[in-house]
Amino acid sequence: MGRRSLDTIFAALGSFLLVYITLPITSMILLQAGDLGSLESTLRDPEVISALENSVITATVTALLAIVLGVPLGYVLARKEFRGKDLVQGMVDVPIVIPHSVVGIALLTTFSSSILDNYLGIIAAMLFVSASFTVNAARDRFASIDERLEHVARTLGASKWRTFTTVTFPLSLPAILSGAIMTWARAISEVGALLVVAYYPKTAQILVLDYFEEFGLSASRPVAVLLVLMSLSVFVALRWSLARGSEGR
Amino acid sequence: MGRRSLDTIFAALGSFLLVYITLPITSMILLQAGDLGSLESTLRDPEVISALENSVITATVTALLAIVLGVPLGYVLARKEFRGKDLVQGMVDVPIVIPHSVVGIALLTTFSSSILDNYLGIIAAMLFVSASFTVNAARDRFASIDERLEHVARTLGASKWRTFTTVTFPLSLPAILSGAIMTWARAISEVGALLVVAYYPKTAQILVLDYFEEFGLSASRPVAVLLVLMSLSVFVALRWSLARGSEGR
Amino acid sequence: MLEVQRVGKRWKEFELRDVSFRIERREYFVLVGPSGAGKTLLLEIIAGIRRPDEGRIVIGGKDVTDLPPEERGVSYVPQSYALFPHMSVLDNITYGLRIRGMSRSEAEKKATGLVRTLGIEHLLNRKPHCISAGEQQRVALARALVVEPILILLDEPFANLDMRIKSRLMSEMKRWREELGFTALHVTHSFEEVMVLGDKLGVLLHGRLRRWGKIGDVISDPGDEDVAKFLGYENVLEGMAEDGCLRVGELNVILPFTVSGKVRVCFRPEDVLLSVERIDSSARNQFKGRITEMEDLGPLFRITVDLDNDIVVRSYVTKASVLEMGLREGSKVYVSIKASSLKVF
Amino acid sequence: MLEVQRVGKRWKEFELRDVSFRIERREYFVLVGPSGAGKTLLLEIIAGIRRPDEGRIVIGGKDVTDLPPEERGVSYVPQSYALFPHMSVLDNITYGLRIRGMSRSEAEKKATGLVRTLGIEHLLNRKPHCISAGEQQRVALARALVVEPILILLDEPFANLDMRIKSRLMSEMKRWREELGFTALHVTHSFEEVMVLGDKLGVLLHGRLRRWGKIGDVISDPGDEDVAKFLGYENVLEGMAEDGCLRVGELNVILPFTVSGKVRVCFRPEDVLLSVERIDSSARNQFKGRITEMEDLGPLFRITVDLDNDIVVRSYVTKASVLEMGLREGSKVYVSIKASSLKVF
Repeated sequence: MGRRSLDTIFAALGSFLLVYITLPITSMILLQAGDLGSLESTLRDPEVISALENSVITATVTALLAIVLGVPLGYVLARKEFRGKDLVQGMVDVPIVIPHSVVGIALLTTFSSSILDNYLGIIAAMLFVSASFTVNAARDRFASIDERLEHVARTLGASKWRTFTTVTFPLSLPAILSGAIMTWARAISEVGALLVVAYYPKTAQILVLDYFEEFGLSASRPVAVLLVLMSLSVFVALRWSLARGSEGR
Repeated sequence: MGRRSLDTIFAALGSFLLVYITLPITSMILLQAGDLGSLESTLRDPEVISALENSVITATVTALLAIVLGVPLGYVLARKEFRGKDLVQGMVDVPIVIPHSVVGIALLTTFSSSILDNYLGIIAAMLFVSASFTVNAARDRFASIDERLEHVARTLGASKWRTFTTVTFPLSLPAILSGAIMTWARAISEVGALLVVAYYPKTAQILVLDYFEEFGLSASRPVAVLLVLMSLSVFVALRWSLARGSEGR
Repeated sequence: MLEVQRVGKRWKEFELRDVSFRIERREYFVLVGPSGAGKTLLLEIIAGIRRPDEGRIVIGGKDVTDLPPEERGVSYVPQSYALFPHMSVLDNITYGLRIRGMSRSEAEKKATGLVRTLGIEHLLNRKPHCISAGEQQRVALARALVVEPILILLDEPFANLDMRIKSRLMSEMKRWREELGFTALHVTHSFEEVMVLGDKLGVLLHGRLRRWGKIGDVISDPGDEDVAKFLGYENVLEGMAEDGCLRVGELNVILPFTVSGKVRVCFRPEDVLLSVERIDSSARNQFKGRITEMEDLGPLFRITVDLDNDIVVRSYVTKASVLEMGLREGSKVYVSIKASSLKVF
Repeated sequence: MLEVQRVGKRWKEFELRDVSFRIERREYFVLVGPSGAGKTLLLEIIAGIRRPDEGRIVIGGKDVTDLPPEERGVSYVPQSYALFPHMSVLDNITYGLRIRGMSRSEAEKKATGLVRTLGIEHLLNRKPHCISAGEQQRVALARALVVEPILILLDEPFANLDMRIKSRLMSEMKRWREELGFTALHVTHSFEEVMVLGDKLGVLLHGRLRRWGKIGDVISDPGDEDVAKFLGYENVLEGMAEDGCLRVGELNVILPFTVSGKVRVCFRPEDVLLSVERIDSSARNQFKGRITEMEDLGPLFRITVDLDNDIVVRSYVTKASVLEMGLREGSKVYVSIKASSLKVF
């Protein structure tokens, strides 16, 4: 009869994809673990350190900008009804589908040399491709908050502002931070748009490419491993805090 | 009192982000619309045509692979309880946070020359960064299907397989296709990993970069506009069919 | 037909313990219990959707505990009906036949009679979300019955319907049941459904089947207080109605409405008036009897009166009345029941 | 205190039309209606959360129709209470005081008395999801009352509680209300809450306030059939209870339980027995009266009997009984009510 065959085949197909996703990352890390010397010397390379710094600083600024600009947009999308709301929601998601090199061309076409090869350019490219994570996270959370909490606060004497700052925002903060961390991770993963807009100041994700092209695979690997460990630890911390947060409810 | 100030400020901040996202794309397209001649000659450039073909073919193969491998995984994640399920779900989302150049390094480290500069390499890189869209879309849809539909089918004589093929899969197909289209769009947007794994055969997103570096901004713009129009039309079609689908319920 | 043998199961917040009962061929068994009692879980175990932790399920003499749902010959109609939303009503109904390899035209032919009986011919080309809840219920019933199951499981089939449709569909269900002669296990929390439809009654409280048997037997002897409390209606008479009168043995009970055929009549103990002498009042039903039991409930007495022919009626009477009338076990009394307080099923 | 003047509003599937009523200071107004009647929408309009399409809201003599919620002085307790999940119970209660600029310690001092009255001292440091539904209700009430609102709006405050807690909390609410003397508008679909708590009653059906006024007035004269049907209990007596007896004017009604103080007693028309002669039965309450109205309801008559002192009792009697006893308007009859069928509030 083979009535468990569906489960078995699905588990097999699903496992294939899982292995495909995890194998490259782990094998790269494990390979590097066998060569701690080069990892250590990479960590002493001032070019690498400065590139990592550039990556972290620009991604962090991007995440903060995404909060300042994205949370209000998420609130409007969650709470207000207006004509063209679907269109606006569509526009928020557009950056996900634009080829990264095209993002760079479009930004450069629009803002020209003011963003060419400077920090502003890095942040501009990162914000474009990553802001939607924060907007969508904030929107989903705002939409899930019982509006009656806000109504009660209003009847108890709080203005719209006080209601937002004392009730809505504190309740949404964990979700907004999760979204911002996704924005951070997406920002630090960007390469294609940076190649066009801001090859310099050099970020770590560009440096990986640089080393690969100049010195080959094994030279680029230590930087790649450092970068992936950083991204993964942020990601794991995010998952963990999310899981804890949902337990607390 | 300014009791509408919250709404006003939020609308202003939100609009800023919207403008920031839409302005570069539209201004690039509009600028190109003023120069239809170069767009036309670009469309006759055999290198461009072959690059566009390469992009579309590899992204399509990637989307199909994502369906074959991702749908079973989505089903298992939606329907089964097992130890380490959270971990598996986390692994599915890992590619979103890995810097794209690192993805290329990791893939090349693992599969070495077998994926270097060939179609397989392009698809390998694309699948890695984009499969999670299909997996998550399938999982969410499967999870939202009332299990009692499956129970009824079983009691009416359908095996697990027949239940999946006659009830679960047809009901999920629109959502799975949406996920696959997101996978397609994400695949065609990838640049960083391709630069490492498969600069050749040249895809359109790489060609944009190529033209930019060799001939400058204005030379790369026509290809960028073609690519963005292609991505956007797919994205708009997706949104539209999604909206229609949810009306039908 | 169906034998449930000492079934136990923990699942989520539900727990079944040591559940055993039998349903005979063509019987309509109604299982009542409050929400959370584990009724749906029990149906799912019988259907084969979940495995019991212990106990056996025997259907048509065959132990099916280890068989998957598709090999049990049991149809299942979940609450809210679970019609396949991507199929037309007709494709829903013929699904079970087509899955067995029957051709579409053959399957449609086979469904014709049932579709006509259930009065859903005009819906066949519609999608399930375009028909009303009452119509959905009939379609789900057709889909379940067309495969000629050994047993049909009905989970709260009337819960999604509003009051007016509900009572109409209940009497139609009674008619279909007589016409089609299926064997059913119907779970509900509504006592009304028991009275209208049931042959047998089971009472499931906190995961245990506290009492089961013929409806009259269970109601007149609930076994323990929880069951009695849950059942509420303590007086049930069953007989043949004609011309606004119900014949129960040698008694003639006057009814508030004109009904005919086999009916059941319920009334609450507080609607029963006791008197020492025959009284002349608006209570149309007055019978002689003898007090066989007096139970002290605090401010009230629960008094059991035996009429002729083993018919037993219970009444709540205040302490002061008991003293004043000098009632005690063995006293001869008149029992008056206002026709307007009778509930007829 | 509160005047609602010809308020109309369409919102989603709800619609209010031409709703007008008044609540006086320290009154407890209960608005009943089936679900979907627009009760919550009306509360939201009074609270200032939604603007009416037409009509005015006047609170304490001031037209507040154009004021935002924070400037109305009306507290709102939504269904399920909407406690702030990220604040402790104490912070929930003092929220309204702190938002007005009161220091934390001052606010906590101010809340002390109310917290004690409501019996929630032991919960102050807990989070709302760690306390029971009944406790949540009290915390929500404290949060709403501590700001000394002109009016408190209660949306189905007992809907989330199970039966046993519900009746206890209802009588506590009655006590708090007497102790704290607040003015309340309470919406519900449960008639029991009206009887226990209300001074005035409004009946909202399909978005229209069909009838409002003192409870006894509304029930004894529902105005139209829909309201009467919705109210169900057609007989209400109100008086002072002592030693198991209720004095209503010059009548003495014997009660099934020992209660004392001002109470209301309800009973259904089908529990009222009419007779031409005084009868000797277990019905303890027997009064003389005169039939003033006979209404033909098909198989039954609805008969209105005037006892002494304007007390009116309604009874359902079958046609056959009416003929047999020769009842007509003006007939003198005895009315018997079994004490055990009385519902005391």
